[in-house]
Amino acid sequence: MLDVQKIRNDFPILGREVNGHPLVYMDNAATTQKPRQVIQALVDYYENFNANVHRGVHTLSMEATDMYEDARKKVAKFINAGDPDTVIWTRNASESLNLVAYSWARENVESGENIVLTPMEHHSNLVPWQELTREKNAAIRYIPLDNEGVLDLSDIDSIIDDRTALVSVVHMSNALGTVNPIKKLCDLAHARGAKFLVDGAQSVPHMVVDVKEIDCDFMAFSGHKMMGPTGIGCLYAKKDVLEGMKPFLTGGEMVLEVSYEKASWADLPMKFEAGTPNIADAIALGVAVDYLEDIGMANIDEYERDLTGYALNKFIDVEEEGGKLFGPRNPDQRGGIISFDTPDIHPHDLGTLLDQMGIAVRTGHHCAMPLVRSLGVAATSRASFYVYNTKKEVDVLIEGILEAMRYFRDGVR
Amino acid sequence: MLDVQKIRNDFPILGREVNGHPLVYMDNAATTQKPRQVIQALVDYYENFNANVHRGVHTLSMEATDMYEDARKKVAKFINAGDPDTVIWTRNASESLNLVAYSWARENVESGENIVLTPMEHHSNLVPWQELTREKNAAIRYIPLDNEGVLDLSDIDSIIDDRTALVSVVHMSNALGTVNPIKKLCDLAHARGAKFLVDGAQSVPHMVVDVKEIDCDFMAFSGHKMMGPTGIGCLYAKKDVLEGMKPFLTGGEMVLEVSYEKASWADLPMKFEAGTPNIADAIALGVAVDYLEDIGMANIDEYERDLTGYALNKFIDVEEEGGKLFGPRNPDQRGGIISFDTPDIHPHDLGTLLDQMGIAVRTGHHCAMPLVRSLGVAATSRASFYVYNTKKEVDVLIEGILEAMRYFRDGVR
Amino acid sequence: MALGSLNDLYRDKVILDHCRNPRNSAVLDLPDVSCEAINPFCGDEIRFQINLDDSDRVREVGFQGEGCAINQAAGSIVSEALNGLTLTDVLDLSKKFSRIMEASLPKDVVVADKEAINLGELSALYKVREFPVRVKCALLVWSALDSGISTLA
Amino acid sequence: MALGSLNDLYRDKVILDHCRNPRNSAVLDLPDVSCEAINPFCGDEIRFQINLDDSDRVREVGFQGEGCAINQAAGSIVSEALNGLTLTDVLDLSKKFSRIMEASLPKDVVVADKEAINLGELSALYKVREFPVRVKCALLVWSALDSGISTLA
Ligand SMILES: Cc1ncc(COP(=O)(O)O)c(C=O)c1O
Ligand SMILES: Cc1ncc(COP(=O)(O)O)c(C=O)c1O
Repeated sequence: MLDVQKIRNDFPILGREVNGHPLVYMDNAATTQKPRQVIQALVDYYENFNANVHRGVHTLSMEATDMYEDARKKVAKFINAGDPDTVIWTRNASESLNLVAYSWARENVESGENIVLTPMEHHSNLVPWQELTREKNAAIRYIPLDNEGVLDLSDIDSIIDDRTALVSVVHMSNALGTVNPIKKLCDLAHARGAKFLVDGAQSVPHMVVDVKEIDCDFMAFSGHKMMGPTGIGCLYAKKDVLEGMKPFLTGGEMVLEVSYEKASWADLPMKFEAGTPNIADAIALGVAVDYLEDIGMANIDEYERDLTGYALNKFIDVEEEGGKLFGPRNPDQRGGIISFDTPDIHPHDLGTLLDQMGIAVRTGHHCAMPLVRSLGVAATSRASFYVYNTKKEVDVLIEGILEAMRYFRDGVR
Repeated sequence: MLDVQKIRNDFPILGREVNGHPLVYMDNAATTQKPRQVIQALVDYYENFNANVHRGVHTLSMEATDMYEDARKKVAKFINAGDPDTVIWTRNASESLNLVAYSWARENVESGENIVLTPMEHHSNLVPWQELTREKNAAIRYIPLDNEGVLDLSDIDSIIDDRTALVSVVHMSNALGTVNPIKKLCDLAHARGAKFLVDGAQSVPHMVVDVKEIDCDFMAFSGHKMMGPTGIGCLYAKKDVLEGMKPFLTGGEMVLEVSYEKASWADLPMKFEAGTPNIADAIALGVAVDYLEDIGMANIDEYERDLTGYALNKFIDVEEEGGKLFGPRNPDQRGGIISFDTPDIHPHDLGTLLDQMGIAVRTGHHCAMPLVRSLGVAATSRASFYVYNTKKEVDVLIEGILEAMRYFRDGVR
Repeated sequence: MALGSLNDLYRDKVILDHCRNPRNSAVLDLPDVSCEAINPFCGDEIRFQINLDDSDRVREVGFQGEGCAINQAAGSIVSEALNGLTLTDVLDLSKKFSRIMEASLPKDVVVADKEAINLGELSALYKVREFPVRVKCALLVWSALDSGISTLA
Repeated sequence: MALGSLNDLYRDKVILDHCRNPRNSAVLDLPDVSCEAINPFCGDEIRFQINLDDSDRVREVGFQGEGCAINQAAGSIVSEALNGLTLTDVLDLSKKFSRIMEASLPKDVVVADKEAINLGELSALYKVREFPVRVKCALLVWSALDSGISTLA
């Protein structure tokens, strides 16, 4: 089984105190902490290998290139992409999604067509499509939600139709925790000739994700949410799709030949990687992937499911005080994200009080503003777990919420 | 005066051996090495402060946000931008240039207008304009070069004209070392109502660059070429210009409000920063700026000029063996980049032989393919200096080139 | 327990009072000045209506808001503090308050500490400074007023 | 001095000979197969023309190239090695050569070491493996041939 204490020891920041209390970090859906192996990879790279890649005949450049391309291979293997050239480095999931909007959708979505989303999309999988559909005079359609925040597919055949160019769906909602039936939606999209995009920002870090099995055309995710550094993300896409796309950013090494009049493009993956890439962080993300695979993604999934089940049970205490949980109750339909509202105390005040106790949660709209509004609130409080969180920390969280509610009731309200 | 040995001690990688020889790193125009202060900043951040910025009420998030925004202030001060909001974080200079092409030029360049470049532009300040002008049915014009690789402005009034939308010029050429008369070109552009963009990728790291004094509308540069980490770059632009631009990447925190139908944009700088930014590397770039300012940019400039003068003198030995120097001879018109051709030995073979002696130089077209072709060669060899290089290293370089030329003559040719 | 250590922000009498009984909550019809602001990061919203008297001084204020306790208290306290001020006075007060709340250089903080004492009930909000992330909750009211008044000019 | 330690790549007799006296450098008119490749990273270029005999075997080759010594030597050596092969043989040889040059798993390297010995003059190019960055200089000729032959099919 999974030795959480051993894992925790790999994360220097978890030894930190906040406001006189041991840090209880439950803001993992925003970004995760990094094990020392990942931090050390950055140090190693800069102290021993740093050079620009792909262009040099000297030793450092060669070594840096090898390490950099090895990292790509690791990520490709991690999501079962097959060919490493189908993994494009970006800054983050948001850039990956924009890349698809600019390079694929601009050329492939036509007036009168539609793009199908869910109401629980992160702004990054929503706003690019609003811009695109406005420009193209195309439409956005939303698959409805039931009142637990689960997709209602009863009418799906009239939503995804022959004029659907793209179905783009978050795998796990960062605002509700809902896990969507990605495989099924992908099949429905393909049956209508639409492309299928998975926003894997919250799923790739927490569960076994296999792009071949899903058969998705695109998948976007971020390194910083999976123990990797900030500044590195990925776009996976099927090879023929990438080959048919025009470049996004141009310049640097993404060319084959350039004259004063025009340019032709390099092969994959470089065609989509203009300028000096984020070499160090790509390499460190490779090390994060090693770290995750050492634990085992199935083990992480199982551990977090158990922890979430425990937290949902405990949360009943908060509900008895009037607290309201968002998202599905059924642990099979959700990941380790507890998004909730507390009566009489605004999420921001709750966040400040919990922070006084060393507990880091996120409060706000979680970049899913329209969804959160549709829940009837302007903001929610959200605790999100990773494999280094413990049941003891869940206890501290629940106690903290209850304490803050009491404190506020006695005082402000 | 500047204590180079002390500076060298701050760069762990400079203690490394390559192929049994002390590393002589002269590939600084591709990317520079990092002082331990910068590396340590990454470690500190990840071990103590790591959190997502801007969105959290908890302590880590607050601290991370402060550090991240402080770094922006440092960079703004470094280039004398005034308002920190005019500094946009990007991945690298290439992304900065593409941002201008997508968000400003797409909306502002019209059919029949022209964009003025120089023939020595890096692909990143060339290909985006080729794409844009093709799309807009606009033209690219090139300011001619004299045979030393210096801009010939004799006919400039017919090149920059009333139909010029943008003049975009590299401050220091990475392929020739030429330093262009940016201020003068900026005035000429503005006199014709054109916007002016400076590609500062090679100048900002090596000399005092003051965007207010230049009065440029845009400036692009990369952190990794100025002792900062890979994965972080900047776009400076005048505030009113940025305010008039539409966003580039969308999603994440770059919005003010989002409904299911549409979005409105956040204020600067966030309007241009979609998704989780490269927090750690931005902070570390701030530390690199501290480091550079501690030495003093004027001191760095002076030191490198002296070193380059020394190298140009020494290079006469290579010229006597038939070597050919590209770019201006006059040290006042160039920076610390020695780009050259050697008879009988191809740059790649030279690069391999120098690497055997521990000397890292770059060989190829330096992402300025049309320029290098116009020099009558397919590739050049390029040694590029930074403040940690020494005259002794220059001696090793020149000896190495001569040795390689002799070796090759006796052998292959 | 844990919250024993909490700074007394949420226990401050003035803040407590304004949170429990927000002042001037009625919406004014056809006001001379009307303005609003939202903080997209937290969804806080604030709306003001202002009526002026013959000498162009604030005579009547309406304030409605949604959001955290600090935002609510700030709106209510400010709605009272505006009374009798000219619109120029309001802008000046806004500048002063922001400066005080955002002072960061040690010497500026010393000045801010002093100035904060003389702000009447507004002083209570000065405690928010100890929670820098929340300062914007106390400033949202002012950005509403700033934008509303400057569109008039 | 320093280069004393250099691996004998640039001193190899076969490579030296082909660099100094490139074979088959004449351009063939109206060839049965014509192809080229460039390596954008270094500007190296390679062009081949091939004529076949009645039984579709390589009868005559033209090779011209620009670039580094390795690229030049490879072009010249390969221009001779093609003689008498069918186009399918050429593709097979190309595959085999790339596999040998790019072997990286230890067990594959052992096999490659063995196979390399039996490649005639091509074996000389195997030394390039010690400079991994330069391997593509030795492979450019093959990508020219691969692309030229596969467009025929
Ligand atoms: C003059 C110039 N412009 C632009 C760039 C592009 O910089 P980056 O690769 O960091 O995007 C470079 C660096 O190679 C350069 O030298
Ligand atoms: C579901 C989802 N999609 C996309 C994103 C955007 O990720 P990033 O901010 O790394 O671009 C996030 C993270 O906030 C997310 O949770």
